[in-house]
Amino acid sequence: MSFAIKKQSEVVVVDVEGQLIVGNRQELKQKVLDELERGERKFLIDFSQTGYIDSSGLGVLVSLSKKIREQGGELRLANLNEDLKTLFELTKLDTLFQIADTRERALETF
Amino acid sequence: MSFAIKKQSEVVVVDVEGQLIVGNRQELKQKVLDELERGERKFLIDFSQTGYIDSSGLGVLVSLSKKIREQGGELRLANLNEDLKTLFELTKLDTLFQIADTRERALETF
Amino acid sequence: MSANYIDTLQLRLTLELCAPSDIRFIEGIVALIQRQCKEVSFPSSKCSLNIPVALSEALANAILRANKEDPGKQVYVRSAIDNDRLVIEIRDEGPGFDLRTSMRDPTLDENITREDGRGLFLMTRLMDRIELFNNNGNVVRMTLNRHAEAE
Amino acid sequence: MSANYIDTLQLRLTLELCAPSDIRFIEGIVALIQRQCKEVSFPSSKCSLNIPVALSEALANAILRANKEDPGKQVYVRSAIDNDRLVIEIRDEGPGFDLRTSMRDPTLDENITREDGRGLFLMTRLMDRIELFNNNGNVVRMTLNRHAEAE
Ligand SMILES: Nc1ncnc2c1ncn2[C@@H]1O[C@H](COP(=O)(O)OP(=O)(O)O)[C@@H](O)[C@H]1O
Ligand SMILES: Nc1ncnc2c1ncn2[C@@H]1O[C@H](COP(=O)(O)OP(=O)(O)O)[C@@H](O)[C@H]1O
Repeated sequence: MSFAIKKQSEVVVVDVEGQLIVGNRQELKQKVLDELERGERKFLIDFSQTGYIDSSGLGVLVSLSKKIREQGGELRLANLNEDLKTLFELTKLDTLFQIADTRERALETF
Repeated sequence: MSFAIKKQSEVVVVDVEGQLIVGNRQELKQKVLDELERGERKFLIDFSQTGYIDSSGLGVLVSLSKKIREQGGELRLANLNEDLKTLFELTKLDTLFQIADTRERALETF
Repeated sequence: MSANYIDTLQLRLTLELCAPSDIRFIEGIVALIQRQCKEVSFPSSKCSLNIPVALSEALANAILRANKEDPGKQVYVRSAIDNDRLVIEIRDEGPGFDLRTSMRDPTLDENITREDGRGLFLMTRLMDRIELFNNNGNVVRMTLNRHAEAE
Repeated sequence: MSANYIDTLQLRLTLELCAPSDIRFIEGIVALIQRQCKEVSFPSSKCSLNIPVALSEALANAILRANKEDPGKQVYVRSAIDNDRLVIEIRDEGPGFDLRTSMRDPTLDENITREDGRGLFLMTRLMDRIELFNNNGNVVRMTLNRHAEAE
């Protein structure tokens, strides 16, 4: 598992490759917070290469979203597969996040 | 598993793809005996794509070799991997068969 | 082999292991049990969502909440999979807990922006049954039926 | 996961199944148990030679010699694999047999050109131990140690 970060027209795009779970969520959190500190404000996390996400992974997304909003920024999610959609619906987190079907759609509307 | 047969300069070459075991040995036996009946006399069985061989598979090779010899023909084997070499050594069948390292070597010396 | 083939064979796979109290083992243990479930052709979304998430939660709680990452304490896992269901038992060396009082509803407005507290909720939603036992430590047993959610 | 990882987890995998007396099932059952052995990182040539050949022989004998392909009779397989060894038990519904009197040496000049009679010989050569039991039918137990052949 790993987190690939790149910048695409003003937006920091993070690809979650593999699982987002208790064992690696700190790494994602730190990477995003570093970018936030550097002045970045628009964030997109892309789950097209993600396996499963556990409650700790969901928790990190919730807390990142809050921190980014506090700095006047925005966090969006893209490319949730059917399983991940179910997970977000079960926890009602689909109501908390801006979720786009594709990376392009998410980038367009920032 | 399947048995691919083709003719290469006077020699009937059989590729054993997958396992040669009690469940499919009759198919190999029949295919080779059909060629023998059609007048073919030189046979090469290539094991480069073979998994494992059980005692029924070994038995079929022994009986084919006998039948072919009775008709004045010859059966050779090629491309045994380390596992198959061990199997032939354990059963001393390496002393009964003409075994070549490669298909080319086997074809050369027919 | 097809699912039908597996039915004919009445296949039953059991896995037992004992892991140190270290969250780095969770991903590998989950992957092992996922492969066992695929071996008996468990429905694919159960293999890719329900099982890994619920198991990951139970392991994280055993390691972090019960054993408090104490290197002297272990987590014991036993899974049994057959044509009808998956049963996983996770035993930790903690004091045990009560499901009703420990679980809150993370979908309520007052909880939705909290970082923690979604583990037991997800376990109960993703599995057909959760049971707790005390047996020289604390055992969480999770059951997932292969077919409908009805018992 | 590396072999070392598996050692740490003290992994133990058990498989149980019941197959009809039909030789077409042999290849699939062998493949299943091979995958279980690879899961605990059993040495590769044991996974590709010793286990499939010995198991294939035992299954063929159970189906052909003991159950005589009677569709009313079953073959029961149980394998247990851990860091130290593989133990496979094959139970058929036949009368049982005696290893000493049933096995001949197929490497002798008088036997080497025979088509049959290499099954029990291969089982004893490829496994570390073969035991027979009578238990409501006939049970053949084969043990293969992960490391040296010494017991
Ligand atoms: N195996 C366990 N042993 C002891 N307490 C547990 C165990 N599993 C869960 N708990 C208790 O239940 C609470 C809620 O767990 P959970 O819903 O997974 O959320 P979180 O772990 O994020 O707090 C935990 O904080 C803990 O107090
Ligand atoms: N499970 C079994 N039940 C009854 N008899 C068996 C069983 N396994 C082996 N035998 C006896 O042992 C003999 C030798 O077996 P084997 O060495 O495998 O050679 P083959 O099966 O080719 O005859 C068989 O012919 C059979 O009489």
